[in-house]
Amino acid sequence: MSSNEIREIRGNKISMIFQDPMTSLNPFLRISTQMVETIQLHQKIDKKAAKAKAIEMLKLAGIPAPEKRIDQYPHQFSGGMRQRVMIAMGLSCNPEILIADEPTSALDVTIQAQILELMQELTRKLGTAVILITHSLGVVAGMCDTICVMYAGRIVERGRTEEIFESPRHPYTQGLIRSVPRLDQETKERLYSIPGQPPNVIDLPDCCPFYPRCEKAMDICREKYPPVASFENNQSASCWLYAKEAQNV
Amino acid sequence: MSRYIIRRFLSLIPTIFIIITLSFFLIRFAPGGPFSSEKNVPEQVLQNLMRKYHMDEPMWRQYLRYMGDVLRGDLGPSFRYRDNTVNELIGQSLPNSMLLGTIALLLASLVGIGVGIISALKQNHWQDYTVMSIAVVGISVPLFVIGPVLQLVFAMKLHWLPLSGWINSRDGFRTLIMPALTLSFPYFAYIARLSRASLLEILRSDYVRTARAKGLAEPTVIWKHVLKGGLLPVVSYLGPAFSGIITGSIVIESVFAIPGVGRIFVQSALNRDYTLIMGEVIVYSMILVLMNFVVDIVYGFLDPRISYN
Amino acid sequence: MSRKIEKAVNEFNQQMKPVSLWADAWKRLRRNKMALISLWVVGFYALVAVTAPLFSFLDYRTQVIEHANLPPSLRPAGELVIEKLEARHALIKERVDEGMDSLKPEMERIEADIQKAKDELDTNPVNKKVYIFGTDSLGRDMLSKTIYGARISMMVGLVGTLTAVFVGILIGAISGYIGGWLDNLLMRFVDIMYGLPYMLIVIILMAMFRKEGQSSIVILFVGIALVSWLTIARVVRGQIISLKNSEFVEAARSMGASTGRIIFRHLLPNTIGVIIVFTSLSLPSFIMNESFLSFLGIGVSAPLSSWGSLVSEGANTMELYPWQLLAPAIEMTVFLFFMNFLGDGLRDALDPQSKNRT
Amino acid sequence: MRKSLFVLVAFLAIAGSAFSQDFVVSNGGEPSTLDPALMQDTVSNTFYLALFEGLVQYDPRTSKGIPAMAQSWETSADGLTVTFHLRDAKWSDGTPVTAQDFVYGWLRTLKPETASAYAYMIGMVVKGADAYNAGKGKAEDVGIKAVDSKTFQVQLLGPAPYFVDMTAHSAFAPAPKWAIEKYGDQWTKPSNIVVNGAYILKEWKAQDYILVTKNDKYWDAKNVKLRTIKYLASDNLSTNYKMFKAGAVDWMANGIDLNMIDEILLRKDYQSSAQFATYYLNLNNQRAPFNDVRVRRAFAAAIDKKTLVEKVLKGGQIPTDEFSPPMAGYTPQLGQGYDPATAKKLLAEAGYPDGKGFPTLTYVYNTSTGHKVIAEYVQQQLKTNLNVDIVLQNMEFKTLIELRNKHDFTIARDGWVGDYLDPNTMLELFITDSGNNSGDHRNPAFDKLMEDARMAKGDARMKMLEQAEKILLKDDQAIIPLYHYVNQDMIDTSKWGGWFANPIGYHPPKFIYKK
Amino acid sequence: MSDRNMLLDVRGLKMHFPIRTGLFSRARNFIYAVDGVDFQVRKGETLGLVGESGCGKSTAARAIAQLYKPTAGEVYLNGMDLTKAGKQELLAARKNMQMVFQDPYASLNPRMTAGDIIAEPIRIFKKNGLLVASKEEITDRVEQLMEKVGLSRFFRNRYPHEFSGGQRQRIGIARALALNPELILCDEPVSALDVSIQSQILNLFKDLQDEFGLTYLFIAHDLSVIKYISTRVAVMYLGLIVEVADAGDLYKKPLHPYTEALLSAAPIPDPKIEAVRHRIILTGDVPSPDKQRPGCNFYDRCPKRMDVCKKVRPKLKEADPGHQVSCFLYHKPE
Repeated sequence: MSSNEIREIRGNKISMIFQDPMTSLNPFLRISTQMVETIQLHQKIDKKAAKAKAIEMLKLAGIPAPEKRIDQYPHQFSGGMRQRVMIAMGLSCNPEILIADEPTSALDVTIQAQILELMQELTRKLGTAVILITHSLGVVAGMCDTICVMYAGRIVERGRTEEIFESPRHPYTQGLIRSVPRLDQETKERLYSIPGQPPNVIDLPDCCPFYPRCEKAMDICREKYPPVASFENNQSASCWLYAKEAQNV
Repeated sequence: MSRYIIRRFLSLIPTIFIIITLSFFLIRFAPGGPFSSEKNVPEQVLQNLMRKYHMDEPMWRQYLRYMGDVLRGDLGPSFRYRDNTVNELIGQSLPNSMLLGTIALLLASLVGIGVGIISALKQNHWQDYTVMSIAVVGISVPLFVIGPVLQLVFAMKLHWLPLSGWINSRDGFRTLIMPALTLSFPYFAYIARLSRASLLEILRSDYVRTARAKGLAEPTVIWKHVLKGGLLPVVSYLGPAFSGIITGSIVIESVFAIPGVGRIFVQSALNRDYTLIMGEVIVYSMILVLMNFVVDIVYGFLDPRISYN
Repeated sequence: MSRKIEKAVNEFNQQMKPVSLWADAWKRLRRNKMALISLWVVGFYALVAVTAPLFSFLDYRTQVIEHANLPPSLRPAGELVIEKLEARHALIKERVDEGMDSLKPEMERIEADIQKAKDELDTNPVNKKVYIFGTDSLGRDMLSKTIYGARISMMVGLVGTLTAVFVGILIGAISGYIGGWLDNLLMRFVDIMYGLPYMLIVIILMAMFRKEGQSSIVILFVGIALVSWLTIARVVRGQIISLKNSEFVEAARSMGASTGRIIFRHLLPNTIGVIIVFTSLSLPSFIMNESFLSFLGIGVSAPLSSWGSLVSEGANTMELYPWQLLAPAIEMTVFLFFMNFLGDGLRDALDPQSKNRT
Repeated sequence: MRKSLFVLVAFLAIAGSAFSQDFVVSNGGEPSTLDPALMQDTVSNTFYLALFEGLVQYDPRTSKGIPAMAQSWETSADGLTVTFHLRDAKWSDGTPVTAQDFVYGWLRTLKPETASAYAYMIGMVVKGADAYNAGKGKAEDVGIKAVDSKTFQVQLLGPAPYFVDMTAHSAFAPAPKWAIEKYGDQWTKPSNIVVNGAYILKEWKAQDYILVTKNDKYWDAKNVKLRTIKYLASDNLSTNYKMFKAGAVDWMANGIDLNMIDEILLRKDYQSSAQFATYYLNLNNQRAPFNDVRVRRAFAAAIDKKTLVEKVLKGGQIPTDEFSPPMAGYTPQLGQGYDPATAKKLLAEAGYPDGKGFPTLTYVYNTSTGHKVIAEYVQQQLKTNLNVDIVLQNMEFKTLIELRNKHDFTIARDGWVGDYLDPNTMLELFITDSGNNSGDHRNPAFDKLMEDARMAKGDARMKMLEQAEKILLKDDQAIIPLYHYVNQDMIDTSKWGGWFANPIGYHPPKFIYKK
Repeated sequence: MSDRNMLLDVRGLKMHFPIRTGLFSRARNFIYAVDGVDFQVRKGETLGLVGESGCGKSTAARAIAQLYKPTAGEVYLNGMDLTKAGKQELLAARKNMQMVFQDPYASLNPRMTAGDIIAEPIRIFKKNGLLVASKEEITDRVEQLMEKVGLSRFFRNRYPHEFSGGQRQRIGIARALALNPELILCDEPVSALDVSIQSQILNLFKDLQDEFGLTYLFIAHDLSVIKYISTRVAVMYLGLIVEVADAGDLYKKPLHPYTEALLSAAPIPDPKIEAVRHRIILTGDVPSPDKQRPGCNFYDRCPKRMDVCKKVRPKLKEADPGHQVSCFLYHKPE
């Protein structure tokens, strides 16, 4: 694809919202300017119509008095409000896919709850698919249908949310789920923790990058990257523990 | 907002006052006086001169007299140019320097910013290296070399431009081209570097990433999203640059025979023309603080995050 | 457990060997080709400047009047003199033939000079001299003059930089860190110093040091030093203000670190990048400043000269004897050019975060 | 048709420019004043020559006084009274020029409140003038009077033979009382000024140019050829020279670009003439080691002035061992000439064989390429011929003046331009405690001779002055003269007539015309 | 309350920051970051301080550490009022009170080696004559501390940028331990870390507490972290403490509507629970603390607000034994 074609897709079929709403909006431009330019870019409508559409989107995103607030600058909005603006902007062209890169990790718990609910509601209404990138297992559990677990640049496990949480296959996924303190349970004496540090992704050898931290590491893990093993419930994992399942494919 | 402006403006007054006071006494400590020359005048003549210009009075009285005059807007008679008052001398030469300085600074800003943008977009490409090399040369080659070289090439050899003179001559505004070019060169170099650095920073910012993710065309990204924030440091540099370019054009004024304020400044200091020096000091420091003040205000308009409440 | 952690770290997290900041910086500097070339060039300049007095052939003061205004050449001076005189003679003869009788005595004098030069071509050892950068109007070697000029200018640059670094940083740091009325006072002072015309200050300075025989180089340094620190003080102040509320400073304060310790151990080392860039930017102005001071009469004493004064003198004669401008100007520009790239390289090298940047 | 018209227009344009009597002067700076009573610099003086006229005018060839406002004059037998007879001349506003205008003008120059620097010129020669100027006498007691409206009489202090020539100077100008009283300080502005010279002031653009046009009311207007003169204020000699080469300037009146001397020497339009002025080194006579005449003489003997002038300065200056230039009836007395062997011997006699033990002296000069080159040359000469090291120190001009006035130096460069063509204006410098005696030369015999010469006349007076110079140079070697200055001008004399090289360097524009 | 076990006693702590608008203007507006806070920390316990950003919890910690001069109130450490302590006394007191900061990237001086960073408190105390230690002793101590927090002593000469976030936080902890303090003020020490690293650091805190009998004032916005690490929990909202209780009590039976909302908003990493959970979604943002309200600070967002709440500010009072709350749902206004 040429860069023009890519630009055509960007914002139109795919749009993206970022982690830090404080820095992702241009501080020097009014919200209206930033939204109108996005809408006009992909829809052939005039400025006035674009602005009306922007106001409508802001309203949908739960911003009070959007007619007034649209002419303000980003710094006049709180963090949560800015993320609402980002979502409104991201959805303003009815994209097919919305990529949300850690959309709530810079926000407080109560605001996070608001934003997550808003995203869920809006995307359902508009029929937008969401790729939610997050480190928070709690958010994943509440928001997602399918999960991909990444480690050192590769997907190590994927599957339906319930199944991943129910029966994680990859040792990393298992460790991850166990090492989160739980609000809903009395925590045992000690929290489980995966030892060691995530590796530096530069110049990784072609082996399983998790093996130095893995409790179940075997000799073969040092030598080759494991193949993808698929399970009957559409779950799959890349781990030498499931070498047998992998061969079946 | 207006209250902020007024308060900020009032706070400039003590600074200017101290500058005037310090200059007044400093210049009188310099060796030699306004009336010493290769041929010493006889004692009685010196006495007459001193009396005429109130220099026979005690220093503090001279100071009070001078400050009183300044408050009334009278900068006194020039010691050296005896037919003229300082008000006249500065009033005639300052507009010329302002005109030249403004054109040079505009030129420097436009070209400097343009070049800075190219350089930032092509970071570490040959365009970047070329531009930055020119900028280094611009900073390190003195004006008294650039000016005469331009004269040699464009006036003496090619006969494209007038050698020297001012806009009231036959050549009119064509006389401005070479001096403005020369004067703008170091400022161009500095602005190019400054805008390159700040644009590079903005180009890496999250909101530019957002703009690109929205699918905006690259020129729109640059024009709409990068420039406004990226040029703020240039704006804050323009204040001191403007005051510097007006009074710092001594060399240019001399080389191109321009009746500006810079030339009389050096002459007045060397001649110990106390009142004229003081007049220049006042004008210079006023322009300096005023320009900084203006830049502050403009900055506030450009950057919506700053509020003056 | 800890052994396991260590193992995990060792397997993937790069080097084990302790690397100091400076060693690290050096490593990164070496990877920056432009900065490395610059380092060599600047080093070469410094070496030549420092060792110049050891070489007796570098003689900047001996005048050989007959050798005045010789162009750069690898040939012995004697031959060039004869050529120069003959060319001059031809010009004058032309004029005399046109009827300019006033030039006759001059023509005769030149004829005698040509004869003398020819006679002495092989007998007078001075005619064997080679001036690769040419000579000035008193027949002095431009190469030696520019090298000695480099010594002065580099010293000026050094003094300017040192005061900028010491005074500017100190004032800026104190002003920025302590803040309040002290900050106000110091910054007002800086404003006033900016507002006062430099020339005025310099003239006053001369009044203070005008005693005959007073080494004018000291005044020169004071003159340069007086204003060199102003901008850097402002810049450092800005940096300190933005850094002083950072967590590592709070951490130091929570441990009871004194103000001095916080400024010198924590804040200043983190402003190095800005300081370096600023210094490399202001270096040309220090060097050019010197030529302005020479103009006012407090530069170096003749026959010593600086790049600045050589360039400004050379600019006067560039139509007739361009090498008198080009030799110092090119030498100086090349130095500043590489100094600038070295500064950029150093800043990048000393910035730990720059690792991931392009 | 159209073509021929074009040719005609072109022809007229060329012809017009060829016959146009417009003259552009690069004057080297901005005049400090146009008020004759206040003028003290050469730049301002140029305008005196154009706008005003005194009793006499400078002869363009000799600089001697020739009749101007005064048609004739006679001196009484004792030489103390001079009576001028004025011609019928008018001010530019039509008012006749009267003897009263001279009385008013001279008294105005002398008046303490005017604070004129050159008031002392009148004070030197006219009875009662000095006292009035010093605020100790009354205006009525000044020895000048208007006998009638066309007769002006002056009482002198002594029989000063140079007095009439002196009155060409701006200090002796007449002044239009009515205009000055009306406009006060503003009377020299183009709209207010009233003049009696060949030109009137048209435009004054500070730091840029001054334009003067022919004065039709001038008494000799029919002989004034130039229609307009434009004086450019640019002080950049390099730019001015480029302008001259490009044909944009007709006369460089205030010096040449010395850096271009090698090229300039070859030009036909370069004019140089000996000036009544000397460049010299001031030695501090009262300070060791120059309190020993042998050291002073050794230094004088160690400097090769001929080579300095011919190989370094090249501008046609005249190397010299005398101070006052020669003139009719006056033979200057020479000091020690260049002689390295003698120099060494003298220094050894003074206790410094081969420069051993000689202190490191400082030579001060003011910032300028020319002074610097001379200083460097002298430094090298002393090193070569005496094995003596000196240190050079340059300074800003006013600082140098201050040091010289306070005798706070060892060697200082100096120069003196005579105010009038007489050895007196040169030699009187070195009278004990005289205001310009920077080297602090003290010799009662010298003082006595100078005092006696004031009252003497003719040949006897000249002999006294010669005797004085002998003491100054041959006996005392109080200073080291290097060369006599030359006036250096750029003007194409094949194109412009009425311009002559002359010793004072004043060129009244009234005589200049296009050939 | 002169409990011998009382290590830290904070009484009526207020921290108001003036908003300055210009050179000559006197401050007229304030940020009421902390507006009258009382709590106690007993020896050996961990008091969790939880709340959303801007609620003043970090400011409170800094005011306790005397990084800011409190506007009002007293801070007693081992019975000594730090707000009135002299310079030298304060320095000596710091030995028993160290801090660990939130951002492992910003809290370590990038130009100092890990060894120097850890040794710094020792060196400062040595310089002020409060401690005698030879060079070798300091080196030994640094290495010992590094091993204690799970860092190889070979890393002593490395610079912070060569460490990962978790390792940096270990350096920060080692530094806090250097003087063997009794109390460590932990300001969001794990909120910038990845899940897998966070659990390591939390465990480290626990291990160190067991080994040295440390007391923590542990600040976090993550309720599950607080739950795991704390013995008692205090909830802050807009510069005030709204609820204090033992950890178990608080999580089982939150009293204050804010605490309730907070707990219900926190996501739980279990899709089955998440699917059936009922969330209390608070409307609006956390207001800015730039004005003092006459009534309850939570009034604007409270789902259970009453008229009285607007006018009268509730006091922090015991509702159940050991469970204090400031809400009129549980006690009548006086």
